Amino acid sequence: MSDEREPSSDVSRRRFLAVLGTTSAGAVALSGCSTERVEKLIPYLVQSEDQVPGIPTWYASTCTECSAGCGLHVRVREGRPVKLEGNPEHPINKGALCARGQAGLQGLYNPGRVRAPMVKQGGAWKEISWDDAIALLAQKIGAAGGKLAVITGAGRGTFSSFLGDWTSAAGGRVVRYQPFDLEPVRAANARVFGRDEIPAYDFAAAKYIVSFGADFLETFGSSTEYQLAYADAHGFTPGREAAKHVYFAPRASLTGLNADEWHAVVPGSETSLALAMAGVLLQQRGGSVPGMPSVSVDDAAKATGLSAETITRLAKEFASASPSLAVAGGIGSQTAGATELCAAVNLLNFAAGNVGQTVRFGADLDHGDGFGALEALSKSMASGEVEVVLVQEANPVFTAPRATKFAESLGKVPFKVSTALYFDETAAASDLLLPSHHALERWDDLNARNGVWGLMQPVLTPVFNTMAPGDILLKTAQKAGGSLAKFSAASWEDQLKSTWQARFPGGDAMWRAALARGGVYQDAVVVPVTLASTDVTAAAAALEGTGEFTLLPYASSHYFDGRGANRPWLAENPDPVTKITWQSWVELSPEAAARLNVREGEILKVTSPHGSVEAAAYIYPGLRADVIAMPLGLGHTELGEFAKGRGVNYLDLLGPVSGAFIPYVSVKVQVERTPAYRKVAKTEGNTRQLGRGIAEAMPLVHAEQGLTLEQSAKAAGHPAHEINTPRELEALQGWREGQVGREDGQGRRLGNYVGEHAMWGMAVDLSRCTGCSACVTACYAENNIAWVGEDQVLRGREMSWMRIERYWEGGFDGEPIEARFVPLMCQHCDNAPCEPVCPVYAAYHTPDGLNGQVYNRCVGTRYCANNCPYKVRYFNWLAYNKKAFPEPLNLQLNPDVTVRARGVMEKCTFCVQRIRVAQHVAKLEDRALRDGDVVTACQQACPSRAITFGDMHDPGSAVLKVKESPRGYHILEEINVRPAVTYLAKVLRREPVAHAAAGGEEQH
Amino acid sequence: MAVIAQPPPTQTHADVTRDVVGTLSPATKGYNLMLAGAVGLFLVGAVTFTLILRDGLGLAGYQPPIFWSVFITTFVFWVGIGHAGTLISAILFLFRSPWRTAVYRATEAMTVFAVMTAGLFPIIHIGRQWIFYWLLPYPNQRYLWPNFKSPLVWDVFAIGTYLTVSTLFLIFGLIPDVAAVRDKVTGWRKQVYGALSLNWQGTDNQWRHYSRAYLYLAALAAPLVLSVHSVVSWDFASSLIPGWHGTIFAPYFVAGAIYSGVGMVFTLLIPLRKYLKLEHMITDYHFDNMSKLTLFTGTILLYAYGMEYFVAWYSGNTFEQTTFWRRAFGPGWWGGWTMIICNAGVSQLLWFRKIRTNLTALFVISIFVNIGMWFERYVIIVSSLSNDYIPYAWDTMTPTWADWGILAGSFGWFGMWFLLFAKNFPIVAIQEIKEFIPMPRKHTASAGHH
Amino acid sequence: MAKSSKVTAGVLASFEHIDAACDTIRALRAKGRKDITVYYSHPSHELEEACGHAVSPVRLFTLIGGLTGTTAAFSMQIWMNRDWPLLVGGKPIVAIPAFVVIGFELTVLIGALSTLFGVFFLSSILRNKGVTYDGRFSDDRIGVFVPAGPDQAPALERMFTDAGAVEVKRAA
Amino acid sequence: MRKSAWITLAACAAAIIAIAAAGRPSGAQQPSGPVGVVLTASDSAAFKGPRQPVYFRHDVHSGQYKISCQYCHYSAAVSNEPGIPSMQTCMGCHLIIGGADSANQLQIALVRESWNTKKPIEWVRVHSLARHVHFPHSQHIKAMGPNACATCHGDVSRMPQVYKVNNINNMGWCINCHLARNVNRDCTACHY
Repeated sequence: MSDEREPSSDVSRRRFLAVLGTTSAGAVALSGCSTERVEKLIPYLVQSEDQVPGIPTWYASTCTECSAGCGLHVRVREGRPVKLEGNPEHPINKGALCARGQAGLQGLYNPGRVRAPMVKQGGAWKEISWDDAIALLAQKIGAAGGKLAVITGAGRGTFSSFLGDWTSAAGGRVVRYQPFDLEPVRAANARVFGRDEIPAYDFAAAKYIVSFGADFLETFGSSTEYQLAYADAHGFTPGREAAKHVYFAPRASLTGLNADEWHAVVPGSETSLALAMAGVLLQQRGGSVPGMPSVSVDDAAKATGLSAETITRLAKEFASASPSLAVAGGIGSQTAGATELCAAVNLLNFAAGNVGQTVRFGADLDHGDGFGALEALSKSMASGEVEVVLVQEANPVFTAPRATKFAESLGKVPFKVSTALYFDETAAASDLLLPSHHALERWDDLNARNGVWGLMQPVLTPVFNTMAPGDILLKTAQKAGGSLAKFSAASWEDQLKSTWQARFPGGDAMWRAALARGGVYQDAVVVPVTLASTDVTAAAAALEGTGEFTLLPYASSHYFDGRGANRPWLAENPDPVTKITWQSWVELSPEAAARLNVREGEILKVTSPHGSVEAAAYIYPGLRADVIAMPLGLGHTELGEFAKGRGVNYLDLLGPVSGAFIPYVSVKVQVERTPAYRKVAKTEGNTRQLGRGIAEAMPLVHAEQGLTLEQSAKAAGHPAHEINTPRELEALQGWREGQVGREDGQGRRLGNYVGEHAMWGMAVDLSRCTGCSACVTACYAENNIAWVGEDQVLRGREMSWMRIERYWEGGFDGEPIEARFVPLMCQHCDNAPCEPVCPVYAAYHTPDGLNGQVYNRCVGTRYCANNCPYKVRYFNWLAYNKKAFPEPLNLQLNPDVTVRARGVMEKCTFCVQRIRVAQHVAKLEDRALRDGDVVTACQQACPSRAITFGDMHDPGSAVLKVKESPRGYHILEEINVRPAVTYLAKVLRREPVAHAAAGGEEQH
Repeated sequence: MAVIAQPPPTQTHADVTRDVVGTLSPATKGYNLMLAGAVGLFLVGAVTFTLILRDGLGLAGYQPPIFWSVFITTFVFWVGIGHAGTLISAILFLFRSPWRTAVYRATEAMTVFAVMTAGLFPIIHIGRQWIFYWLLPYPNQRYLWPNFKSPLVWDVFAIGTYLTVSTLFLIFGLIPDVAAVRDKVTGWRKQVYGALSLNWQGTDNQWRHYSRAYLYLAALAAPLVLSVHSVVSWDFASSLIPGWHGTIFAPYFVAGAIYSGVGMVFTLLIPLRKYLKLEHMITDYHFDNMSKLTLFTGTILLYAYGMEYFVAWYSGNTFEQTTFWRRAFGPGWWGGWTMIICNAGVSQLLWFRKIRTNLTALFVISIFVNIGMWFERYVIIVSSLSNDYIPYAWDTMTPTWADWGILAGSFGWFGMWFLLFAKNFPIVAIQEIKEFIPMPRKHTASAGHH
Repeated sequence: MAKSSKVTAGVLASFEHIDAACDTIRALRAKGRKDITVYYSHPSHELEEACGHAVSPVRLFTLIGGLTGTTAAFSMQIWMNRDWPLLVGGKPIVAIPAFVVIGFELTVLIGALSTLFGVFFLSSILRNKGVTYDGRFSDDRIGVFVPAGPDQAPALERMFTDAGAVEVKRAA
Repeated sequence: MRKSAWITLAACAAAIIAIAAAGRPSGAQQPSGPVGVVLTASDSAAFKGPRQPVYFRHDVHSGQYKISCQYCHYSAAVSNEPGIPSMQTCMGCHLIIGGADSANQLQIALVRESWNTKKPIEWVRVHSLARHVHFPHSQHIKAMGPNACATCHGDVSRMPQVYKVNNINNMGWCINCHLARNVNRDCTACHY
């Protein structure tokens, strides 16, 4: 599809795009006056059918940011992808997309990409032609005589199997290596059910969800899919029984913060807990699992540090809900005994009858060969059994702990080839670089699970001089000849296409349909399983070292295994839990901090038997006192300007790996204070809402009775949060019918007080929102928001139009700490305080009820921002637009949105560009706007489906229905600015803790 | 409290002219050094502003939600300074209070230059300085007009009017004195002053219209003094930010302005009078009266501060309460206390006549007043913004070199103009002093009117 | 001091004593002379009274200027707000209370400017009447000038000397 | 003397009003240009507007041969962007049409060369809208019909070389039209 779309190869594609970029109004810096300098218009040589300037073309593709294999819709304007959205037809993500997936675009346009084939000569890199590069590789492989090894990060699919054939034809072996590969889950399934696979979890059907450290909302398996289901199960829908969620782990991850109960158990003790719960469950249900090791509640209590009552209560609750779901296998609970834990949880699920219900085998979610395979290869490399190693889109040098000495073993290989997209640590260690196409530049597919085949197609001509890995292999094979000569396909595209047509019936029609839908989706056959073994060791695995703290490294929800580190969208999108950007940090519990007399930002030296790192302290209430936690993914020595030298890599603290997986929680560490200090670049000010009713919540029972917040508060005996008395409201009502009306209808016509215009409004359901921050990245991508970098974030100058506020409730004298997440964007108030104070009408009220912001009119007095009670206006203090979009990142800019220049105020516009386009389309089709024609970027991306948007004058609109919910409230209602955004109170499975008093605890 | 009677005139008209014209004698080394210093400071500011024009306001210490800080603080500070002058020259003129005569010219000059300084800030502080004129209602091809509902536009008009009127007032009062100078000096200076005197000859016809007009100008300027700082205060009061949204702001700001203005008068006049040898014209009598003015306005501030905290507590409004609790005990506590001590506190010393007549003490106090009043604005602006409705957005800030550079520049700019004026124009109003010195009479018997 | 092409012929007397000056002026006015010019260095009610002028009409300029300012301000704001009506903060398009401030400011501004204009317009500042002047009048002397041809001059000179003028000279 | 002062006063007032009036931009003026006589590329220097790498004559294509604007500017009716014709569109005709006289042949040769060498012609842009304005061509054609182009671009069918007839970056000029037709002049209709 893309090949027809190419202009001549002589005209630099990039320049061509840049020029078209300027012709399409918008995607270039806002300039105060008209543009009189000479611009060139460069036409296509051949106009492609599917590209009309000014109109986006959508291509279906598949996300490769993790092994989940979500479906993508790629928005292409003037031949360049400008936004990634979820594919609504795709069975896994159903249109949603996480922050990491959306940031794939910054992977495509990443300045850190390898731009051409290069060979290392005397330590220096030298650019060479593809022909020479291929010839060199072919010659080396020929010479290697079968002593060839391939490490690939590719997902399961046509390519990986082709790679397998290719390598074995060359006499070598392939290791398919993916970090966070859930090896324990598979091992446990293999042992207990005789199936070495990752099952499909059905969170939506579960009535009771127990997670033993599995962060299924962030990094555990197919998190977007799980989040969609979780929001349906756990979020509040009138008339639907809402599931309860309990989380057992030493640290409350984002998943833990969303749980109704988080219990900080001793690291490694989850196994006995799971077995004890299974025991109680069987007692209550009166069943039995022959041979299941029994652990008494008291032993479990001793091991976990929980009270026996709690364990019994939770076990009984779990037992009385059906179907329920227990999951384990998260990085944060991956001790050496992780397999035992997963096995125990398998037994728990089995005992509860969840297997086949909410735990379905047969799907076999994509996974690699596990770390054990890599370790084995590493050993043979060390012993010189490998002549040539080809590393393909994997970065083991970074993701394998230093103590495993992978880098050293790799160094022993005479000839190392990398087909990395980015100049990462492994690429730097290699001798020959054959840069691959990005997934959006090539033909490929991904078999994320049985039945689901995602297809990828090139949606733009390659940004750099790269090649599809498939073509690299084919060309090399044809060059090398011999046993490889049989791979004779003319191009990887042909090979893939023919493979597909062999795989699925329907020929070309099937192919076209698959391209349009993004793949072929069938339901996996659910395979019934029987209990193969019940042997589980309940005892927690021993920890190495003598330090007073257990080290708990966890997968960062933004950087994942580190591949996200060079993407400003992810670096500047605050960590959902700590709200820290750009930096690495060490989490201590308040108790530990008090004991060591550590304040936030002090640099701590963390020492394990295998090494030590230094990072700033962050005091986190969601942590056991005897544990310190650290996010993985930073501390790169390569990978590009944004990642290099930023933060520290906590894997350096881990020891050598003996088993099949990396036991992340395996060492005890010593923590020392250092005199150094580094301000933590977090975006939060005060961590408490001081009883201001910003993030409201009500007990489940009240929600079910359909009480309003006031009624609920009264019922719970809390003082209702202050609002205007009816008399005051009546008096304030004046502005609408009274004053404006008097303006001979003019005000009515201008402002949106009668139904002749749309009146845009939004609703956010806090019982669904998990705080995952996917919407934040969506907003950055859609609205050309500039990232500002660590130094500016330290000055509080981040520009995120949409921010997820996280407030702590409770946590005093023993009551549980509770997190409340509120996505805060411009509230588009009817009585907007920002409007009247602008001296030049840059901020004003549009006829369709938007709070308009006219960038080119703005002179930058910043009074609007001062007067905004929600503090959702952002100012361009410096020329962020110049800094944030270095070539080729500028190719991502959305042509429909003006890029704001220095000295200008900006804010959420309710995606006004999408509204206008929808209106234009409707007008061309001679019809009125329909509900759902306008979907804001945040709403589209939200994997919890927490956001609804629409016209409040349309009586049938979805947004009105949501707004009518009794849980609905306006933030800061008492100041009567009449926001257009309604929030639906969070629903708690217990009494909400009383609000802290004004002037209460703060963290600065 | 004890009153110092106005001293009986000891000089003749000729002495007055001689002494005042004497102040225009060629500059001394000390003067030139001070002038050089002022110009130096001004250049610091100029360079800082150039860099801000190049890179953006981000060079300053702004830290959202604190979108206004040192620049607006300094703006309000200088507007405030600009109040004593017109108050003394216009309002006291209407009240026929005799002690203004000797000092009003100096204070008026101070006013004009202070407002000239303040007038720069609306330009300096905006994000796109090069289009500041969009705030003015001028016909343009876009058909767009400014938003007259915005306090910032009120501000533009208020400051503009105040600058124009006070300048006119100064020039107008200068005309007869410049004529007097013209008739004393010789050579090219005679030509210059001759031109500046607009051909004033002091004929009966000229005096007739002149004195009337002066009265009306005073009558117009008097309410202006009160209005200008009220308008400036509404920049804050008409917002909904806790700590800004107060009904007492107008009187509170006006009192503060006069307080700071008189303070600055002390700071300027005490050295100046010594340097220009005007001790016998500007006497304890004048300082005593100005001290009483300071004491009065200072006491109003004391009340206003108290009232702010009281209202915050009494309102039961959690936002107000938090703001003021943090103003006193939060991260910016030092600013809050500096303002209370330097203004409300120090001014109370002036109950004692000994202090009112001790110029050293007055000078020291005046320095405290200047510092205190700058901090008052800093605290009102920064501490209120740093913690308003949404706790998640709360933050604090520290000024950077750019903030200090502009602040220094503003002092340099002001000092430069004032020094130049003091050396080249009669800093004491010759004609009005004479008005209070009876002319010799031939027959004392036939004095008075038939 | 300003030179002029044609100098009005007449007699210029300067006094040190204010009462002498006043008496002289009154005497001259009693004789019916209207074209006297009196020079003095500072506002003096005594002399103004002696000259016996009516109240200056400059106040009319102030009044008219002020009123013009008020109307200009309000009409400008109302018209401009209706010319391109934009809704801000749910306030009415024409919000009179918000316009009061600028209404006041322009009243004062234009009032002051026209007052000043009035002075220049009415008094003879900026224009040289071509009468004889003496630098000491701005210091400690009072001057009285009476236009007179050679025929009347001697009489006037005598009168001035008797009245106690310290200096009498003839301008021609 | 006094009279002169009064006159000055009046003059100032008049001046102020004059300035105010001047602020209002005038409407579009009609384009002018010789009707399609044979011209050589060298003549193009004589005409208004930038010289193009190829002396493409709108007056011939649009004027003489009455080719509709949207034949080449294919997306004007459906998109914000009018679209510039691909080289293929040019060749569609000029594969056959070689030009009547030497002058034309010379220019058409350039087009064919660019096609053969796959080097697109780099046209000089005539109408460049400020980047903070979003102008939906489709909406205007929808509202004013397919021949509305001349309203803003002038009558190119009479232009041997296209030049800017209206200052499209003069907002008042847009507003005049919107006022006259009493259509939306909300700021965020164009600025977002």
